[in-house]
Amino acid sequence: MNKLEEKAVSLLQSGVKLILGYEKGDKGARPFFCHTPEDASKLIYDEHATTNLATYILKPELMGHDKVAVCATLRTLRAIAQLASENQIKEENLIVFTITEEGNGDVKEFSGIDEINSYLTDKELEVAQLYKELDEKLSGMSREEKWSFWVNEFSRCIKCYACRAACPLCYCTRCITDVNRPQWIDPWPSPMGNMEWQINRVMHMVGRCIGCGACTKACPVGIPIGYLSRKMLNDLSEEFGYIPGQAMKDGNSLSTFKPEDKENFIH
Amino acid sequence: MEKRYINKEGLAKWFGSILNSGKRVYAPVRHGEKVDFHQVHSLEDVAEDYIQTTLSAKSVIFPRAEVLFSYKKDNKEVTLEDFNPDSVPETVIWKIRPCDAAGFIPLSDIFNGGYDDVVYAAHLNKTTLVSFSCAKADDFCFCTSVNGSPGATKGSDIQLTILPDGGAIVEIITDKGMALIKSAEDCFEPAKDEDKAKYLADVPVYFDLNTVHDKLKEAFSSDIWKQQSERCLGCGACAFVCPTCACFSIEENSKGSHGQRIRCWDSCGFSMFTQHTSGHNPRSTQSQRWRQRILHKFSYMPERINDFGCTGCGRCSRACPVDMNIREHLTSIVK
Amino acid sequence: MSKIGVFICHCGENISATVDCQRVAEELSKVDGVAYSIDYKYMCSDPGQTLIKQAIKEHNLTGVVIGSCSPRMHELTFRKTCAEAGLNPYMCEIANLREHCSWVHEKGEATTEKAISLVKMLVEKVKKDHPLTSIQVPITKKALVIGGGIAGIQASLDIANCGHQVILIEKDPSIGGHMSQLSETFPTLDCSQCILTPRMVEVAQHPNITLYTYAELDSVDGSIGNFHVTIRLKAKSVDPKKCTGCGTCSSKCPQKKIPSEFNAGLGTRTAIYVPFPQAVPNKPVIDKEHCNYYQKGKCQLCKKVCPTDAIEFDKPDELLKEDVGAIVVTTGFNVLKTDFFPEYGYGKYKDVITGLQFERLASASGPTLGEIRRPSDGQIPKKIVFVACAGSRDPAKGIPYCSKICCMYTAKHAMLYQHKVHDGESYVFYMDVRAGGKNYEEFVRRAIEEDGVKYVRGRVARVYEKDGKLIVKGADTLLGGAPVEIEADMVVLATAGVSNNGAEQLAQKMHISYDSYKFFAEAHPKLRPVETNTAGIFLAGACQAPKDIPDTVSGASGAAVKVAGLFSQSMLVREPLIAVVNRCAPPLFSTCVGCFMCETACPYHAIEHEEIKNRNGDVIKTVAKVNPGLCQGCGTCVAFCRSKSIDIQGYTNEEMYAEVVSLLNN
Amino acid sequence: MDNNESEFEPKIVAFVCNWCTYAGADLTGTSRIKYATNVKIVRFPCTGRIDFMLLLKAFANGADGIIVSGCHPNDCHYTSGNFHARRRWIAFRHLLEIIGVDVRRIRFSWVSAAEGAKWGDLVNETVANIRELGPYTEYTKVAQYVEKEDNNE
Repeated sequence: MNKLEEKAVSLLQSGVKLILGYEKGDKGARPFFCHTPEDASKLIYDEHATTNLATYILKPELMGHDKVAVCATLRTLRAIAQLASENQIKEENLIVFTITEEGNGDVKEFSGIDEINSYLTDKELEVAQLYKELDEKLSGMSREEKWSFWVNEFSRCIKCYACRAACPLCYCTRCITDVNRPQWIDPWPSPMGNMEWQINRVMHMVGRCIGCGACTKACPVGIPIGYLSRKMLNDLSEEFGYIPGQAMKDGNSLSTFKPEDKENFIH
Repeated sequence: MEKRYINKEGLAKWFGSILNSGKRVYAPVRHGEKVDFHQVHSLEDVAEDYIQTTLSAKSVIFPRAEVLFSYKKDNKEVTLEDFNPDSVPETVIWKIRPCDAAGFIPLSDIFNGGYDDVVYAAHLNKTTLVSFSCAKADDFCFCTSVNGSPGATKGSDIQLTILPDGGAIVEIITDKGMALIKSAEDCFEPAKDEDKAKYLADVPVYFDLNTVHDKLKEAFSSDIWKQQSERCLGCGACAFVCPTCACFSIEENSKGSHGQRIRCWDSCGFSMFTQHTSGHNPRSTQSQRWRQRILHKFSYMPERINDFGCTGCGRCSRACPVDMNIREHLTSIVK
Repeated sequence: MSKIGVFICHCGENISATVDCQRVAEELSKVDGVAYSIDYKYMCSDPGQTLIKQAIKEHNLTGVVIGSCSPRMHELTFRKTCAEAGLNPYMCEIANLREHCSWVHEKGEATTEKAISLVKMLVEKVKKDHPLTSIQVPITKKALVIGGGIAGIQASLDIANCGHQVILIEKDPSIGGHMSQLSETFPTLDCSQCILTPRMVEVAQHPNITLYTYAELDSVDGSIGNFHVTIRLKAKSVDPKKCTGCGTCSSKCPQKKIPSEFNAGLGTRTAIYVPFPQAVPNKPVIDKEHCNYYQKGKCQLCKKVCPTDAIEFDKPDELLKEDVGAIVVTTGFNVLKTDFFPEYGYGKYKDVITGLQFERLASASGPTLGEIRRPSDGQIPKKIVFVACAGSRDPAKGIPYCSKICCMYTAKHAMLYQHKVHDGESYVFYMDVRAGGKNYEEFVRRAIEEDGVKYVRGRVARVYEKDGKLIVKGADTLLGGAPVEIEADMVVLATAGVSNNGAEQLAQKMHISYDSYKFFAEAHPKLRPVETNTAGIFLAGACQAPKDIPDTVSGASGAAVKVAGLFSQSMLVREPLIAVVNRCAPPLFSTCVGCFMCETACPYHAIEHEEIKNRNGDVIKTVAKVNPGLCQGCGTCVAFCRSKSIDIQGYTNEEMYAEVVSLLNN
Repeated sequence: MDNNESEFEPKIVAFVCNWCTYAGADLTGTSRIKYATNVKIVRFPCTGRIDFMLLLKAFANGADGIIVSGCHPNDCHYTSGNFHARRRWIAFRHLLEIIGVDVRRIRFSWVSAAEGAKWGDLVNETVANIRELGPYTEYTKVAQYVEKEDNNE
C-alpha cells in the first residue's frame, strides 16, 4: 500500500465520504471519485493531470453536507486558494492534501486555506511551452495579422463550453452566456459571438486566473484559449499588484484600484 | 449495387472535375493536430493519415448556426425574408467515414420524420456523400458494436476503398452517387475482382447492442448513471462532435429594427437545456442528463425511429475533457 | 406593447433654428411602438406640459420621450408632468436635442438626422424602462457645519433657530473667520467686530449648537439623511472645562515672537494663545509647533502658572463619531500668495503689504490700535498707493477670475486712510472698478469725490525702493498709457482671493466636486447655488468663490433653509436609481453566486450579505443585497458583476444595450 | 458638416458619465462651440457603470469609433467609479491589443463639467482620426457572419 492509498483509506475510515483524486484513464490520469477503502488502490497521483479537481468542489450535487477530501495538485491548490478568497469554499467540509514535491510520495494535509496560501508563496507559476511558442508567433504579427489569427481560431469554436466547465473559477450560477435580457453574447457559434465569449472569459479572469491550463486542454477543437488569460495574468501582475498563481486578498484586480494606477491612453 | 475501379490518376481527375463543376466540396483538412471538414479547392487540401475528424461532417447538412428567416421593420411594416432552399449550393462531402455517413440516417429520421424540415432537407437533397472505408481505427472506434463496420455503406452515396496502388474500389450506392460518377464517366474503369474486406481496419466488437437495449429498459432508476457521470463536467463537447446529436435551440439575432431567427446546436448535457421559466428543472443533476443522453441514443431512438443514435465513431470519447468513454460505459451496462 | 409619446420641443428657436423639429416628430411617428409624436414651441411651458399630459391620457401612453434641452435641465420637470398625468415618472426620458445637438451643430440635414437618432435611442430605452417607486430613508435631524466664519455662524444659527441640532466645527482655536479680522465693512463702514462678535457669542450659548473649535473633519460615510462623520478634535493641551481664560499662561509663555495669524503677520503672539481678545471660546490652545515643551521637551511654564491646573500636555487628538443628516460646508477662502509678484516687492519691502494686513492696521484691535502706521518704522505714511487686481484677472501670472471684493475694499481702505490721515494722499491703480451692489457705486464715488482718493486706470509695472520711498511705476491708460511714477510711503496690494488650503482634500473626503481653482462646485450655478452634486451636502460663503459679507450671509441662510427643509420631512424620498441584486424563483432564488467582489468594489459599503434559508431555517446560499439607503447608484458593481446579477434601475443593462443597438442600427 | 457626400462619415458612440463629461458636453452646447455631428452620446451614471461589453457591441453593430469619458481622477461624483473604470480599461485595452482589435478606434478621455471646450475638441479630433482610419469593416464583417465563410485557412 503506498502512502496515498494509506492516506485515502484512513480518511475514508475516519468519516470522509469521498476522496476526489485521479485514476488511470485512456488519456492519462482522469478524475476519480473514491467512495470506499476498496477503491483506494485505484488512486494515482499525477501532478500533470489536466483536470482541475477544484471544479468539482463547487458542484452542489457532489458536495452535500458530508466531508470530502481532495488529493490536490499544485494547480488544484491554486484554484482552491483563489476560490476561498471569493467566498466559495466551505472549509468545514473540505480536507485538502497533496503529495509533496520531494518525490518520496509523502502526503501533506493542509490545516486550512491559510496554510495552502503560504504553501503556494514560493511556487512559481510557469508558462506552458505552447503559450511561449504562441507568444513568439504573435509577437511577430502585425495588428491585422493578429486579428485574423484570432478570428480564425475563434471561428472553429463550437460553443460546447468545455472551457467554462473545466475551469475551476467559472462557477457562476448563471453564466453571462445564458443571460438573454439583453443577449450579451450570441448564443450560436459564430466567429464574433465566440470571440465575445472568450473576451468575457478573459476579462472575468483578470487577476483571478490561476493559470492551470484546464480550459486549453478541455477545448475539443484545440483553440489555445488559455493563452489569453495566462498572458493577461503575467502582463498585468505588476500593474495590479498580484502574484500569478496566488490568491489576492480583499477583492481582485478589477474590483479594487489604486488611485495611482498608471495608464498612458486616457487623455 | 454497381461497382467500378478508379486508378490514382482517375481519382485525381474525377475530384478535379467535381471541383470544376461548381459544387462545393467539403473534405477533411488538417489544422495543427486537428483534422476537420472544410471547403477545399484542390486535392492537396485534403488531409491524409488521421483516424477521425474532431467534428463529424454533420455541420455541412445541419450547420452549427443557420438563419431560418430574416425580418425588417420599416415604418411599422414588417417584411419577412424566409429561408430559400435554392440558396443552398450543390455540395459533395469527400472522404467522409462510413460511421459519419451512417449518422445522417438517424439525423434525417429526426428532422424529416413525418414531414420534411425544409431547411435540413434542402441541405440533404443537395449533398452527395462520398465515403472512404476505414483502413485504420483506434481504441475509441467501436462501429462494429453498433451495427456498423469500417466498410459499411449505409448512408453513403458512393464509397471508395483505397487500394495499395492508389486506386480505389468504387461502390455506387444511390442514384445521387451514380450521377456524380456519370459526370466524369471516363475516369472510371470496370470493377476488378478485389476483396474489399482485405483493406478494412479490424474493429473488435465490445458489447452486444441488443443486450444494451434490453438492459436499458430496466435501468432508469439505476445507480449506474450517478456512478458513470460523477466526473462529467456538463459541457456540450460530446453532443457537438456527435454525428447524430440533433438538439438545437432557436435564437433571435435582434438589432432593433431588423433581425434574424437562428437555429443553432444545443446539448441535453447543459444544465440550462431543460430549465423552465418557473425555476424548475426536470433534469436538475448531471446524472439525469447523462442518463438522458444514453437512453435517448440506445433506448428511445430505436423505439421511435428504429435506429440507434450512435454509429460508434468514438468522437465523444476522444473529445471528452474528463475521459468519459462511452464504449467503456456501454460495456459496463451490459455487464 | 409599448405606446410611446414623443414630444419634440423647439425651445423657442434654440432647437428649431438648426434642427427640423417637425421632421423629427414625423420620423419618430413611424417608429415601432410610437403612438403619438408631435413638436411644439415650448414643451416646458404650461401649455406644453398640458399637451403632454393630455396626450398621455388620450393615447394611454406607456412611455414618453421628450426631445428638448439637457436632461440635467428639465428631466425633473417633465417627470413631474408625467406623474401628474398618471404615468410613472421614470417612464419619461429626455433626448438632449439642444446642448448636444442644435447648439453645437450648424443647420442642416446631418443635424436633423442626429436629432432623429437621439430621440429614437431614447424611444428604445423607454421600451425597456420599468416603472420605479421612490425610496424612503429616515433622516437624522442634526446638521454638521464645517467652518466657523460668518457663513458657518449664520448657517448654524439659522438651522438651530429652526429647532434642529447643529454641530459646528472650526479648525482654528476660535470661530469668527476672516470677518473678525476686518476693520470696518463696506459700504456702511460699520465695525466688523461690533456686528460679528454678538453672533459668535450667540453660537457659543445656543442650546441647539454644539461647538467644536480646533476640530477638523476626518472622514464622511453614508449619504443624505444619514451621514456618519468622524471629527478630529485636535489636542488643545488645555482642558476647556478647567480653564477660566484668565490669560496668565499667555503672559508667562517665553515664546513671544510668533507672527500672529489674526494680525496677518503684523503682530506677534505666544505659543499658548487666544487668537484675539474677543475669541469664542475665549480659552487658549497650545500651538505645538512653537511650544518649547513640544519642540524641545522642557518648559511647562504655563502648567506651573495655571491657577486651575488646566494645562494637559501630550494628550492625543480625539476622534468623535457623529451621525448627521446634512452637512453645510463653509470653509471660506484664502488670499493669494504675493510671491507671484516679485516686481511689487512684497516680502522684500516691509511697507508693501496686503489688503488684509491693511485691515489689521486700520482696526482698533489691531497692532497699531487703529492708527495707520507703516510696518517698517511706525511712521504715518503720507502717500499711499493701493494696487487693485494684484493677481486677479491675470491669467498669465495670477488667476483669471475677478476676486470680486477687492474693488470695494480698496475703496474702503483708501477712504479709511483719508479719514485717519487727513493730510495724506492716496492713489488707487485699477483696471476697472466693479461696484455692482446695493450702495456700492455710491460708496466708490464718495471715496473719489468726497475723500479725494486719486484713481489711476492702469497696471503697476514695478515697485522699488529709493531713498526711503517706494517708487511705484505704472501707466495711466486713460492718458494714452502715459507713464506714472509715484513716490509712496506705503503700498497696499489687493491680492486675489483663492480657495482655502486643503480644499481639494476636503472635497475628496466628502465626494463633492470642485472647479479648477479648487473652489467647491454648486449643483447648478444659478438655480442650485447652495447645493452640491452630493445630496445632503450644502455650500455657503467664500469656499464657492470670493464673496462679500452680504452674499456670504445670504448664501448661508439659503443653505440653512435647505437643511431645515430637508429636516422638515419625516422621511427622505430618494430617487430609485440604485442597484438591485436580482431575486428569482426557487431553487435558484438569485443568480448571484455570492463571490462578493461587488462588496469590494462599492464605494458606499452598500452591499450586504443575505442568507437565503429553506423552510427548516437552513441556509441554502448567501447572496448579495444592496442597501437602498446607502447605494448612490454609480453602477460600478453592475459593470463588474460577472453573472450580471446586479442591475441598476434607470440605467439597466437592457436599457443601455438597447440604446447602443438603436444608435447604430436605426 | 460639409456637404461632400463622398467623404466617409464615421459612426461614433460616446459613453460618458452623467456628472462630468455629460455636463461638460452640456457646457459645450451652452458655450455654442461647434463640433461634428458624428458623435452620439449615451449617458451613464458613472464611468464605473460602463460595461466593456457595450463597447464591443458598439463595434459589432457598426460603430467606427468609440469615445469613453468621465470625471478626472479624484473628481468622481461617486468617489471611485472612474478609478474602477480606469483599471477595467487598462485590462480591456490590453486584451484587445493581444487579439488585434484596432484600439486606435477607442478614445479614452477625462472631461470635467467645466471642460466644454475640451469636449468639442475631443469630438472633432476623434472624428478626424476615425475618418483617417476609415470604416471599421474588419470588425463588422466578422460580426455579420452567422457561419464563417469557409475559406479553409
